[in-house]
This record gives sequence, C-alpha cells and structure tokens, in this order.
Amino acid sequence: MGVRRLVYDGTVLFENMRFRLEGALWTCLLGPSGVGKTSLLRLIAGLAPGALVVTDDGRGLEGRVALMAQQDLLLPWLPVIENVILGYRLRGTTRAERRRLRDQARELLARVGLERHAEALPAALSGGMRQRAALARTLMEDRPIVLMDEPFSALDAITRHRLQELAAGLLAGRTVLLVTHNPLEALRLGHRLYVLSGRPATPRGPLLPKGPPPRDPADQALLALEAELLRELTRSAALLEEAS
Amino acid sequence: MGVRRLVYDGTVLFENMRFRLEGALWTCLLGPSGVGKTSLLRLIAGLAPGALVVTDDGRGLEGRVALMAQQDLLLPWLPVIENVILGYRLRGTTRAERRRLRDQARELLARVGLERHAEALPAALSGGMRQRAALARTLMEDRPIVLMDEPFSALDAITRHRLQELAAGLLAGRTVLLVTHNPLEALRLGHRLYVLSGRPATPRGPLLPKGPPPRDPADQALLALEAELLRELTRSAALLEEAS
Amino acid sequence: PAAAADKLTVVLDWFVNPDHAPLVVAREKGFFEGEGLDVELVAPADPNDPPKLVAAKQADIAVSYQPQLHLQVQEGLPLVRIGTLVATPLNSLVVLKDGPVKRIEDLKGRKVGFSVGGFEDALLGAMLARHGLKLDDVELVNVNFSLSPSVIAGQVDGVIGAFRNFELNQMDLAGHPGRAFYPEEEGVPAYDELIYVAHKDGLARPELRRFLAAVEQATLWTLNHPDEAWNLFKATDKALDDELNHRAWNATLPRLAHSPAALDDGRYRRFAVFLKAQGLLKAEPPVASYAVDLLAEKQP
Amino acid sequence: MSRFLRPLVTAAGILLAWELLVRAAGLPPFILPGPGRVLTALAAQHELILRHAAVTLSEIVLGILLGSLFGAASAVLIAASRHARRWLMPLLVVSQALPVFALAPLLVLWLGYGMASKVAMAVIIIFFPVTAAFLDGLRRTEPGWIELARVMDASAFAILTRIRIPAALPALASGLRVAAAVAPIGAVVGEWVGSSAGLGYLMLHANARMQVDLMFAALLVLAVMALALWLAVDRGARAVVRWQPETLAHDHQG
Amino acid sequence: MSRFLRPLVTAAGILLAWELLVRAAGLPPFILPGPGRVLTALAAQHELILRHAAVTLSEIVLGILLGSLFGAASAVLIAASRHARRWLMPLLVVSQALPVFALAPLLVLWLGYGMASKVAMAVIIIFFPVTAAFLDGLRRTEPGWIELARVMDASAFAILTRIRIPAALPALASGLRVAAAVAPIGAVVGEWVGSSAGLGYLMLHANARMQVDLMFAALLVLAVMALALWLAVDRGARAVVRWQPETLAHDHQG
Ligand SMILES: Nc1ncnc2c1ncn2[C@@H]1O[C@H](COP(=O)(O)OP(=O)(O)OP(=O)(O)O)[C@@H](O)[C@H]1O
Ligand SMILES: Nc1ncnc2c1ncn2[C@@H]1O[C@H](COP(=O)(O)OP(=O)(O)OP(=O)(O)O)[C@@H](O)[C@H]1O
Ligand SMILES: [Mg+2]
Ligand SMILES: [Mg+2]
Repeated sequence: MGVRRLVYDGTVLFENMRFRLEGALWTCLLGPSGVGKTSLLRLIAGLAPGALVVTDDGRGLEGRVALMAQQDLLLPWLPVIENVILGYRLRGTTRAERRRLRDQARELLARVGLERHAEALPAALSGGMRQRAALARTLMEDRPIVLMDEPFSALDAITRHRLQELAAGLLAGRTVLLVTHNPLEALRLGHRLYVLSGRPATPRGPLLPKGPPPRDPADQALLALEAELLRELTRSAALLEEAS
Repeated sequence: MGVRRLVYDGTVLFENMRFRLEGALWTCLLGPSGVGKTSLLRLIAGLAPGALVVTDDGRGLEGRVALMAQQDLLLPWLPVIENVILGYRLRGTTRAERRRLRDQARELLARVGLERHAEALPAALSGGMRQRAALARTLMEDRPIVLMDEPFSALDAITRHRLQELAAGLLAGRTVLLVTHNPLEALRLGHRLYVLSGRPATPRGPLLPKGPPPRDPADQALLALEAELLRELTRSAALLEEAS
Repeated sequence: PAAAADKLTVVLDWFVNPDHAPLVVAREKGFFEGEGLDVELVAPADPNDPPKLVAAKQADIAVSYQPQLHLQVQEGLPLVRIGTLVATPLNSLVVLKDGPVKRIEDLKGRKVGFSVGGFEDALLGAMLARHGLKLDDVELVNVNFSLSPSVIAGQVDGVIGAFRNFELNQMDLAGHPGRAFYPEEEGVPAYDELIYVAHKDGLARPELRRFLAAVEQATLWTLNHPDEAWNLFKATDKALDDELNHRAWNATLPRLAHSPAALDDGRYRRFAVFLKAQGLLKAEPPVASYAVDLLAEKQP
Repeated sequence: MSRFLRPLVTAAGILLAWELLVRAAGLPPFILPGPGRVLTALAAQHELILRHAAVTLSEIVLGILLGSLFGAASAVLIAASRHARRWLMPLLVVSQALPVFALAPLLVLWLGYGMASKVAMAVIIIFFPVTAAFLDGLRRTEPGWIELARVMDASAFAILTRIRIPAALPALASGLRVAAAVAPIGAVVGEWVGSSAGLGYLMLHANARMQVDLMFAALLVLAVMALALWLAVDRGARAVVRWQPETLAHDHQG
Repeated sequence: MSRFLRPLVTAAGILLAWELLVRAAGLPPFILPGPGRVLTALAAQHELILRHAAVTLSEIVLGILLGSLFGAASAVLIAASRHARRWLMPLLVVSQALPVFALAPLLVLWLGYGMASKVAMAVIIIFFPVTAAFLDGLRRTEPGWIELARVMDASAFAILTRIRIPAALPALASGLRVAAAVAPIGAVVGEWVGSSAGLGYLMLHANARMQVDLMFAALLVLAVMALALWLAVDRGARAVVRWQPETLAHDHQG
C-alpha cells in the first residue's frame, strides 16, 4: 500500500511512503513510541484518510480485515462473550447461528483462560484479562487479514507465551500485521520484521528470521538478529529524538 | 500490611494475607494476569476496603503515596503539562509556585521525550506517549512511597530502557512497589522480587538479585534468577488455571 | 326518546358557573330532551376559544360576550348572535370599599389591574373620560389570574373586568368588601354580557330555535323556583356547592335574559358606535348581519 | 434511618418549613395558605380531589409514555440522518416556544375535546428534554467503538442500534428524569386546552373562585404525584444503565 | 451550499410546508392563518411587535442567564452534599409542577409587578433541565480519575471543582441546550404573571381581540428568537467542550 501523506497538526508522519504486507505471512512492525505504528495500522484499516491500499487480487479490503487496536474497546454493557461475537452481532445473525457462535466463542475464551468470565462484564476484568478478551474477539472474526496493535502488551510472560502460540496457530496462513514493542516477540512470530523510523517515517527492513514461527527465542541465530533489531531500534529512536 | 479478605463476586482474592514493603527499596510484584496484582496495589493505596496498612513510623499513608495505575487516567481537557502537575493543582498552589512547577514539569517531560507535546491534549498522543505522560505525572508527585502498575508496558524496548533508568534514578531511596509482567524488568530494577500466586493469592519470594539497580540484564547471575522467576511464574499460572 | 334526539354541542365561555344556570337547568330538568335535543355542554379554559370553534364548525353554539362579538365579526368570523344569556353587563370596576378610592376621580395616578379580555382599556377609558381623566392618568397592570386577590392585597387600587356577581361576593367573603363602579352608569352603553352565537350558515337549522325555546323554559322555571333550581344546579358538581356560588347564583338570576331569543338591535348599534368611537371598530356593519332573533321570523 | 422512614421525615420537614414561611412572611391565606388549612381542605374535599387526580394521573402517564417514545424516536431519527437534523430540529425547537392558547384551537380542531388533545399538549411539553439529552448521548459515542464496528463492516444501522443507542442510554435516562419532572405541568397545561376534569381544571376553577385552600390542596396532590413519578423514573433509569459507574458515594444509598 | 444560504433555504422550506398544511387541512385563518397573512400582519404592525419583542428578548436573556446560573449552582450543591440532595431535590422537582397561576400572586407579592417577578417565573421554568443534566454529568465521573485524585490527597472540594465539574461540562452543555429551547416559553409564561408588555402579553391581547394574524405574527417572531438562541447556545456549548469527541460526521458541518 502507499501513503500520500499524513499530517497531524503540523507534523508530517508519512510522506510518499510505500509498505507491502506479504500475503499469508506475519509482518511485524517495531519502532519507537510515537513514530507512527498505530497511525500506519489505522491507515491500512482505512480508519484514517490519505492511504491508497492496493491488494494483489485487486479486491478491496472490506470484509477481509480484523483489527485489534491498542485499547481493548470492549463494550461495557455487553458480557465478555457477547463482546467476543460482536462482529457477528453487528453484521446480523440468526438466533440459531448465534448459539453456535457462542459455543465457538466459549471455546476461544477457554483457550485464552477466560472461560469462567464469559458472562462477566468487562468492568470486572483485570487489564490483562480485558486484553485477552479483545484478542479472542479479533480471532473470532476469522478474517484473512489481521491487524494487531500490541496485542500482548498487558500480559505476563507465561500467559503471553501461551497466547502467542495460540495466535500463531489460529492465524497461520493469514496475512498478519503485528505491531509490537518486544523484539523477541517479533523474532518469535514474524516472517518479515520492519522497524518504522524517521519523520516522515519509513519502514526499514525487512529482517527475515529463519524457520517457521513460533520459534524458540533461545536460538542463537535469533539472538544475532535481536542485536541487529535493537541497533535498528536505537537508530530509529535517535532519529525520532532529533526530529522532535 | 495485611489484608483481612477481598472478595469479588464470589471469588476470594486475598485471605489473611500479609505483605511487607521494605522502606527505601524497590519491591517488584509479578504474577499471572488476573491473579490480583492491581487489586493488591489498590489495597495498599487505600482504594479498596479490607486492608490494614501499618507503617514502621506509625504515621498514616496520607500525603506520602504516588500512584501510577494501569490506565493512564490523563484528564482529556488538560494539556499534557497540566496533567503532569495535576497533583499540585488539586492540592492548590499559588500562581508563582505553579509557574515554577511547570518549568520542573517541562524538564521532566523532556526527559520522557515529550517536550514538544507539553501543550498538546492527551487525545493527540500515542499510547506510549500517554503512558510516558502518566509516568511524568507520577514522578512529579515526588512522594516517598510510589506504587506503579506496569508503568512501561506500552513502551518500545529502547524508550523503556531509558525510562527505567530515569525512574531508577529519580526514585532511588524511595519505597517503590512496581507491578510488572516483564521478569527482566524486575531483575533490572528490583531489590526484592515477589510472585503473587494462588487463589486466595499470597506473595511468594522474595528473590534478591545482587547489586544496585539498574542492573545489566546480560549478567549471568541475573539469568539464573530469571530462570527461577520463570519457574515460579509458571507454577503460579498453573495454580491460577486450576483455581478457575 | 334521546335516541332520536338531535345532537347539539354548546361551548360555554368558561367553566360551569351560575351564569350558566338556564343551560344546566335545561339539561337537568330535561327541557332540552323535551325539545328533542341531546345537548352537550363543553367548558373551555380560555374564553376566546368557543367563538373560534363555532366558526370552525367544531361546535354548534358558543357562549360569548357581546363586546367580543363586534370584534369577532370585524375579524371575519362567520358568527351571529342568536340569543342572550345574561342581559346586563357584569363587567365592572371594583375597588376596596374602605380603600382610598371613593370616586373614579380618585384613581388618578393609581394602579388599575385587569385580566386581558381585549377591551378593558376601552371600558376604563370611557369611564375615566366621564370624570375628566385619561387612560394614561392611571397605570394599567395585567393581573391575569388574581383579580380580587390583587386588589385585596393592595397590590392594585382597583380592578377592571371583575364580574359584579362574583368578585364582589368573593371580596365580601374574604372579609374585604368592595365597591363597584358600573360601566353602564359611567358612560358606557349597556350591553349583553353573555350571548349565544352560532355559525352564519346554520341559522335555518330548527335545532337552534328548539334550543332557544328550551333555554327560555329553563330560565322561567329557574326564576319561578330559585331554590329548587339551586339545589338542582349544585348537585351537578360538588365543586359548585359553596357559599360563593350560592351568593353568585342569587346575584345572577335577576340578570338572566327573560326572553333569550329577543334581540334589542338598538343596544347592538349603540355599542358598535361606542366601540368605533374607542377606535376598536373600523366600521359599523348592519346589526342584522351579526345578530338575529330566530323566533321573530315565522317558521319556514 | 430506615428507607421508609426517611421520606416521611423529609416530608414533615418540608411541611414545617412551609408553615414557618407562611408565618414569618405573614402571608395572607388567599395568597399562600399554611399546610394546616390546605390539609384540612384536602381532607374535606378528598373524594372531589381524588376524582380529578385520577384523570390527571392518567394524562401524566400517557403523556410521559408517548413523550418519551416520541422524544427518543426523534433523537434517533436526527442522529441517523442529517436531513432530519436540518429540517426536523428547527421544528422541534420552535415547538417549545408555542404557548398553549395558540395551539389549543388547532388541537381541539384536530383531536376534539377528549383526552387526545390534552395528552397531545402534554407530549409537546414532555418530549423535548428527552430528544435533546438522548441526541447528545448519541453524538458522544466513543470513537474507538465506531471505528471497530466499521472495520467489522457494520452497517450504519447496526452501528446506530447496537453501539450508539446502548452507549447513549445513560443520556436518555437523564432526559427521562427531566421528562418525569415536567410531565405533571404538561398534563396541567394540557387540561387548559379544554376540559372539565383533572387537577389543572380544578385548580384553575378554584383559583378563579378564590377557593385558594382547595387549589393548594389539589396542587399538593399534584406535587406528590410529581415526586413519586420522578423517584420511580430515577430508580428505573439507574437500574437500566447499571453498567454506567456512578461516583457520588451517597447516590448508591436510598 | 453556503452556510449562509442554508438556513434561508430551510426557512423557506418550512414556510412552504406551513402554507401547504393550511391549504391541505383547509384551516380557517382564525385558527391558523397562512404565512402570507401572518407576514403581512408582521409587516403592518412591525414596530408594535418589535417593541414588545424587545421586552421579551430581555426577559429571555435574563431568564436563561439566571436560570443556567441557578441550575448549575443547585446541581453542584446537590452533588456536593447529600443533605442538599435530600432536602433540595424534592423542592426542585416540585417546583416544576407548580402552575403559573398558583405562583403568580406570591411572586407579585414579593417582587411586585416589575421585571423581577416575570424573570423569576421564567427562571423557575428554565433552570431545571440544567440542574438535572449537569447533576447527571457530575455523577458519572470516571472513577479512575476520582481515585487518582484521592491518592493525590485532593480535598473533596478540589475533586469537585477540578475534576467532576470539568468532566461534567458536556452534560451541562446539553442541559443548556434544553434551557435555551424552553427559555422563550418561560418568558411568555412569565409575562402572564402580570405585565402589560412583551410578546406573551401581546399574543394574549391579540387573541382576546381575535386578531389572530397579529398573534401569529408575534409568535413567529418568538419562534425566530427561540431558534436563534438555541443555535447560539448549541455553537457556544460545542466550542466550550471541544475536547469531547463527537462522532456524528455531519455534526461538524453547519
Ligand atoms: N471491579 C471488579 N469486579 C469484580 N471482579 C474484579 C474487579 N476487579 C478485579 N476483579 C477480579 O479480580 C481479579 C484480580 O484482578 P487484578 O486487576 O488485580 O488482576 P491483575 O493481577 O492486575 O491482572 P493483570 O495483570 O491482567 O492486570 C481478576 O480475576 C478480576 O476478575
Ligand atoms: N489524533 C491525533 N491528533 C494529533 N496527533 C496525533 C493523533 N494521533 C497520533 N498523533 C501523533 O502521531 C504520532 C504517531 O502516533 P502513533 O499512535 O501512530 O504512534 P505509535 O507508533 O503507535 O506510538 P506507540 O508505540 O506509543 O503507540 C505521535 O507523535 C502522535 O503525537
Ligand atoms: Mg501505538
Ligand atoms: Mg493489573
């Protein structure tokens, strides 16, 4: 896809920037806080004007994207389970179908460790639990293209590890854009790693870790890449520094 | 401090639990998502009933605690800088004093990399930038006891590293409770590491990493501790599993 | 038999009160029935609505005021007076008996309250002129909902628009007797306070004649059996059964039109002249165009 | 204090304040009678008053039901279409400026003398706070939710019915509270459109006849109805939007 | 379409609809005259109408100023103290049920026949929507903010003035919108309290004299005032709470 330009009160975030998501692969996007990762995600999702998104098959993105934003955006008046099947509720379903969907959702909730909170209201959940509910909602959408903005940021090491596996499994073969702050996470899950840097920002990379995800972070080759990634991030952070 | 019991609709989170924060030290609290870290923090801060907080000097906690919650809680109608000095605004200040405070706040914002956004409204900030603003607000409070709930969760590796240093510097000699999901972060910053586990939950530990923080994560001794920490976390996660 | 009776909707000028004695009696004693009429009495809260409703053919007959009739006709409402209910003015200028105002002259520079009726200024103006005063020698204040209270409480020195059969008794009962100045004694031509108006187009309807006949019967019966009539009247609504209404009843009976259909067109001409002089009327249409005696013409 | 005793104490306190006011200001009874006289009148005329109260009560209930319905509907309509916003909104605003005596003949012409015209008048008074409050609620939906729904390919209709409207329920609730408070006066004004029953009629009549005690007795009953209605709606509204956190400690207790 | 042309087109459209209604329903002019007649009357009597309009306008402005002030103040008071909530709230609710003719004598007795008593009546009608909406806003403050403030040792007063109130401004704004819409009728009712000037009085008088065209001409002017006021408050309110995101696309344009 290409971005003509995106300006937020005076600051030019992107200018004539091009970015390609390889089909059926996980693309990870890293970069210092405030560089524009979320904005890029929103551009792709068509939530901000100025982007020109082209798909290989020429079809539009309508109906093919699932988005997990940086905030969980759970609807406070719906129990967790209803939040999980929100997409289907919004698109309209028969009662029977909905029952089926709920079972499916319950299973998903079980796998993110929320089975016992399916009927709870979001207000009764902890930060990480809310994030897991949002993840379940995103996976429930079952879309070919999935955009996720720091989906694991509020999770402890163990849970995060488990959910990474889950996502990697369920989203294998999908076109995924994963915005993350955690180099190891990127190395573990991503096929193509980019670091967004500069102002206006451009994605640098890709780094291409070997082997199919999910990978074992302990692997030596990965550690090498991690070092490189960190260097890249440091440069990018420095660039952003002087830009502001 | 001690907790008689905290029950959330039927689930007993804590029961006759005791927990001690060593003065002038950083205590890190880890634990699986949903185990009760935030709840414990809120108990200490006096935001949930049922806790009996005793201080060594026998004085109450009023006026001695600064809290950084899991959500940034920035006031949407105040520019970042005013949000940073919110505590002083709420307690009331003279205009002159306020000018002085703003300068101080601006400096702090510079150190968290937000100098150029001092006058922006929170809505114009990225997730990580909001978190940094909240951190600045907490540091600005300059209190002897500081409670922080995942203060760096939305930050990229580099920024996070820098801000950990900043916090470690500014809060050296304070009594700090840091809730975190990141074992390395705990090992880097904490004097005493606890893992909250079980339901009702009890803090297990402490682990006592050697040397003064901030430490270098690459250090071998730390890696050993990390392994132990991860084991502890895994057990705790398992416990929470079967509990629910 | 009520089944065959012709339906007739009569909109009163206001809520039911002793002014409406003949109508209520005619209904209760069955005089309407006797004339083969099924009459519904409707009571509005705003005296200005009934003529409009008749003009809009939402009702057959409205109880209205002669002075208003002249204005309504001028404004093009297709209305015609077909009968009289109360044959004297009721409107009067009332002050406290033991107040500072003994004579109309004493009003100079004082407050006079009124409740918007449309031509209080005209009445008062004429009464003042009689005594060498002009309208702007007094301060007119609109006291809408509280004519007697405002004068009793001394907020105004007098009120125009008070009904002699009510407000006077009211003030008596409240322990602050009043003194009335009567327009017809102070230079205002006499007029019919309450009249029946109907739509121009429906004058030939026989129901109207039968209605007037029934009202006449009722009036006479009421005059012949005042106490029986009162008991009949107060029994229709508990809210009517009090000292004030009883006094008003007695004060009203002598003023009822003894021959409701009869038309004194001189009286209408004179009042038209008066209103024209007051600048309220632009022209004097022939009386016959807005007031008739249905029973005078021989039955078709 | 028991939640049943509480209101009684409050009521007693208010009656006392009333009595004191009358004495202190030395108000003549034909302007504001003391509670003593009014309660006496109430006792003496209770079946008369209650008969009229019944009429007014039904007008109030009908008025608030139809008013809320119409208010909510117009708010949704306006939120849904900018045309509605452009053409309907001015009419709704103007409708609030129409005095009863200008409307009465029209209403009678169209709806006759019966209940209908009175209720219509009441509705005109009652609906607007509902519309305004609900519309503002519909406007202020968290943008993130809307964006999420868009990505989920929700139709504008689905977004309205499944996100905007539920999110705006607290606003609707506060509109309903106002509606409940103005419903009684709405019914009273409605009765001016022409009727021979109802507390409004009774009061107007009593007032014109200087039966001030009776008038205030009727008014007292109306006031009690108003309070009861308001409390009911308040409770109800809160029950509906339970998920909405309230942060005034003392609001949680009766 | 230019934002100046727009309202004109709308106005024209509404006048047309009015004319059509009158013709279609075959309404007699003495019940609802068509725009033609009304505009003629307006033209013929404009200085009379404008003289009265000036009076009413000043009542409206005073009424909405004092009403908003009183409304906001009482809301804050109630939010601040449960005693106020317990004793004041019932009175405020009841105040909405009091018909003008019951209050008029009292107001006149206390405030005389001047501007004061009319404005007082208008205020009684105007303040309540402000109180109710603002109070609801004050109730719904994000709990997290309150907790943060508590940890910062903010006094209850500081929490109220620096967090609750600013957070409730959008709610206050929607209350003010309703207030703006009811202010004109408030002023008109105020004029019934006893005045010999103002559009309310003029309408009553014209109505009594069957000058229906004149009455509706005055009403037209009142309606225009109402719309202008409402638009002004709407714009103003939105400007004040700019930080509050609005999510109805078409609300951003005129
Ligand atoms: N307001 C509430 N009502 C009901 N249950 C609650 C509420 N807040 C928290 N809980 C429950 O208490 C438990 C602990 O919540 P808490 O927020 O302390 O977890 P946590 O350790 O902070 O998790 P995380 O790391 O995800 O933030 C959770 O199971 C949650 O469901
Ligand atoms: N609504 C907005 N108005 C003005 N500026 C904005 C807005 N949203 C984002 N920005 C600016 O755009 C830049 C990029 O924001 P973005 O959220 O994309 O950063 P990010 O890479 O996602 O950061 P983080 O990792 O902290 O989420 C930031 O400098 C921010 O100030
Ligand atoms: Mg982001
Ligand atoms: Mg937490």
